[in-house]
Amino acid sequence: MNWPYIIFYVLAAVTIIAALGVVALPNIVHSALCLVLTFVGVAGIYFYLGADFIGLVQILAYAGAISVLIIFAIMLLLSREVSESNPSHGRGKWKAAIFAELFAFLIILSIYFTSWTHGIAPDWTDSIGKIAYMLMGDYVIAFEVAAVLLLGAVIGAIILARGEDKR
Amino acid sequence: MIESDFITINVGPQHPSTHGGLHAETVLDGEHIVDVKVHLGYVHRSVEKIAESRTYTQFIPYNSRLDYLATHLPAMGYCQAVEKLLGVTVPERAEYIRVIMAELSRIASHMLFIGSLAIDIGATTGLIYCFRDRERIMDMFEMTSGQRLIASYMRIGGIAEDLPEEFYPAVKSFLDDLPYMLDEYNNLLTGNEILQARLKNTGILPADKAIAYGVSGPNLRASGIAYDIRKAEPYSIYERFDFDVPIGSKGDNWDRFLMRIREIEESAKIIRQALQDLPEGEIRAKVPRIIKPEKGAEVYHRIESSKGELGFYIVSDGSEKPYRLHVRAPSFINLGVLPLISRGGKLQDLIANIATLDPVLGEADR
Amino acid sequence: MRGAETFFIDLARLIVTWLEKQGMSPLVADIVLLVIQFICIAAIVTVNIIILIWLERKISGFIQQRLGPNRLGPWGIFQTIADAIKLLTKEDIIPSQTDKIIFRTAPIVFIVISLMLYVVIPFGDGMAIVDLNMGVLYFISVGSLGTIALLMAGWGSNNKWSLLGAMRAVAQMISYEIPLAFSLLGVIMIAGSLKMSDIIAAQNNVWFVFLQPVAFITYFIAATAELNRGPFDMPEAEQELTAGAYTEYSGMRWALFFLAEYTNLFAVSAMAAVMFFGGWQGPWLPSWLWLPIKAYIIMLVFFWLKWTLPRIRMDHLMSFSWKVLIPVTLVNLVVTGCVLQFFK
Amino acid sequence: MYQELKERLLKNWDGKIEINEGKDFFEIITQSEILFTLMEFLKKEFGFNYLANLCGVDYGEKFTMVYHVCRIPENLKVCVKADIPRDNPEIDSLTCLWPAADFQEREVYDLMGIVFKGHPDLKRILLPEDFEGHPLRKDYKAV
Repeated sequence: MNWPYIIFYVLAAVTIIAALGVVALPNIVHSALCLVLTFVGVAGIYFYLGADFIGLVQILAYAGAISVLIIFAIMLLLSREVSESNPSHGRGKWKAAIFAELFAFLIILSIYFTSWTHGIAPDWTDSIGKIAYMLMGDYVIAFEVAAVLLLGAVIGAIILARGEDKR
Repeated sequence: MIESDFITINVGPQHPSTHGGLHAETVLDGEHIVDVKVHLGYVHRSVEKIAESRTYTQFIPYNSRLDYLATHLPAMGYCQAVEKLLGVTVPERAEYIRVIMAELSRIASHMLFIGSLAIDIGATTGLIYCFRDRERIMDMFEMTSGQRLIASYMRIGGIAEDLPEEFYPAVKSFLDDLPYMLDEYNNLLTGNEILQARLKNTGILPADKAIAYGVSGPNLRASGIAYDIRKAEPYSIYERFDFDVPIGSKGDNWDRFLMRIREIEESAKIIRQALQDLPEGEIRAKVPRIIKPEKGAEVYHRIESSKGELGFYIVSDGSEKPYRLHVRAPSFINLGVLPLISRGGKLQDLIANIATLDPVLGEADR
Repeated sequence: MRGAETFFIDLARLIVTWLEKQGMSPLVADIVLLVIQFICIAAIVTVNIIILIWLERKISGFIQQRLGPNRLGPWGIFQTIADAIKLLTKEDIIPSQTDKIIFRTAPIVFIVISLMLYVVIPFGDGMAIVDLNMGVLYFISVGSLGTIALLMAGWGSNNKWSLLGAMRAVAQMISYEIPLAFSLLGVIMIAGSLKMSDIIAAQNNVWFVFLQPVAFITYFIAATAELNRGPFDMPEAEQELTAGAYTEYSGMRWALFFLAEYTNLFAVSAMAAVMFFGGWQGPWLPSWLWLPIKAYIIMLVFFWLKWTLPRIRMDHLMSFSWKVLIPVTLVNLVVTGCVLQFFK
Repeated sequence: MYQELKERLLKNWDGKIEINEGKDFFEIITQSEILFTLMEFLKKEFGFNYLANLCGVDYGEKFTMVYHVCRIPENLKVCVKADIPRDNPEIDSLTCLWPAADFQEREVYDLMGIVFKGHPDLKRILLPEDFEGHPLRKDYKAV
């Protein structure tokens, strides 16, 4: 056991414990904050793997913006307990358990049957430049289409959220 | 669709921007104001009841504590009401000095208005500038009466003492510096883009609503009604002075703010004329030591205070104490319009609305 | 002169060689050096904040024609230290209805995040703790985490004012992160790198503030909003929200928020110096003096704005970000790209 | 103007009202039953749009409500007085004519104990809600 492994296991432990906290904690804001911790932990694993750009974007987009929006929505609803905020809470517990177990079984199967081979570590000193050239070169159409799609989603969300012209 | 809940917050009575013990129970939908309810009485001293157990002279100092920001105005109104009850004529010199003091009080009050409005919308520096200049008026009050904030300088039939020698240069240099002071306010506040965006088109009070709600003073004139008791029904010697009644157009916060700046100029005009014409002579009419108006006499006397129509309704039963004394407090009635102008605005507008309505809670609660 | 320039770098080298002589592996020695650097940063930040708070109070006094602190020490220079001692010895009040865990961790999270910003700031030639390959991106993404601390404070206080303050903070910071990042992109495009040292090297001949004036102005405005400073101090808003997210905080917990705000202020100003004013480059003086000097001058402008302008209204603030700043920064980006392509 | 007002008033309510001229305010002394219709008449017919002041006076055997109404900006002034029996202190609220009456009537209710019929929110305004008694009544004993 050497240093890098210890770092990895610490990051993994933080991520998993925080992820468990997201589903297990009774207070909805606590679970949302655990979600932030999960995102940060995942970002740490990205850094550990050398994908620093993805790691930073993970923090910027997920931990910094998306999770904050989730907490924002929770705060606007002003209910502290998960059971209060979700009317279907606790309904269909057993069905959920069965499906979760099926899913876990599938994952274990796929992990077991995949032949894990160690690839050669890529040269990652200039990952950002490569990403830039790929986004603006080979995949520019896909990139732009995704951007237009997101724009449409944002406009749609605004129109839906405004609802009837109340004011 | 998810419906969000309303939040009810209590703006005051412990709040930095409510000018004393005002309590505005505010229902918010996010930042939008759904409703405002005004609760009063946190500084109620039952002044009207106290008046019934004080002689007419003893009650004078209580007036200065009504509108403590324009200390001479309520005292002047009260003394004139009693004089009307008695039929006393005040000597010329006393009238002029009263007018000078009243207009200085008005300037002091309006300067405080500008300063507190500035700090209420976040411009901390504006407050200090206005207080620095208001300090000079306070110094002049100290010269004349020995008291800075709650001077009881007015007496029934005149004033307490003649002006001291050092008062004249002080008031002259103050009047000379006033344009520069106003320039400074205009540079710091009036011309400021953010301040204009905050005040323009917020807290709109249409003229008809303003009259129906009994709003008076600069707040009424900001809505475009040229009604100033100094002009409409001149008391004291106001008919001798040449001054304008500035009016606004829309009745929004911006108009109410500008109104104060322009009224400072008009008041300065009056003081200049009064100083020029100031006659020599007596400062107090012969008034009996024990004042006993005739039985059943009553009077409703109103003056244009810095906040609006300040009225005194006094009923006498022939004794040396008023039988009933009612103060028509402009701040009290002006506050009634706060829910109307705040509804539909933003939380930050509410703060600006309270500031531009310029309530003095000592007067509103009495 | 040469000795002064490399003083800190030589010191660091000395420590590492000494540690290695003691029998440590180079990796462990590096980690020890990192720890020392972090301690140094914490110390520098603390001293810096003491000076900053004193300076802000003096400057606000100057603007408002008052003296400012003037009792303790010459020109009241020890006032902040006295205040810090007072805050440290105050009773630690946690209101009974708060969410205790969140209430307690919020200030710590805030100060940790703001200290993390200092990791990539190059205090002098070769004096960044880590000269990250994508330092600018690191700065932006770690800076965006500060929102969470304010949210935690606002929610954990269980107070309506705090909640309103937190909601304002979130809306404001999320909206202003976008123009902040976009305005820095213009600089990055010219420098062709996200690395701080590359960006500074690219300003050898001309500061980017002259090549990217629009970007600098938008950065400055967005940074003011990100820092929650006046005229954008919505989340605190003493006059409306009675200190917003910080309403329930007192004593050292409140002081931690205060410290974090000033920590952020210096970090953002240093960032502006690096991105637009040539970083540590400058004649005569050693490089590790030039960056603080530039950052302080930028901070003076922040102080000046705060003590002059009224607070903007929340909806105006949002529409300004979405309708003015973001389009302007986008146009700036397009123009920069076209010009770069044209002169390539 | 005042002359016309006097004629119209006497035509409508002859015998029920008393008119005093020559004072500061044009004074109408009326009865509490017809107060509301009289006020409505003043507002609708003569445009008295501004309720300057209202207050109550405790005369021992009776209460008197005093209203000072103006028309602005012309500054026409009318003072209306109405007696109320002490054992049943009730009078019509003028809130629907002049919203300005809202706070002032609440104040009179609070301090004098006169009940205004038709007031939308007749609660104590200056004193705490659990306060007992009405301090401006002459028989109120201050401790």
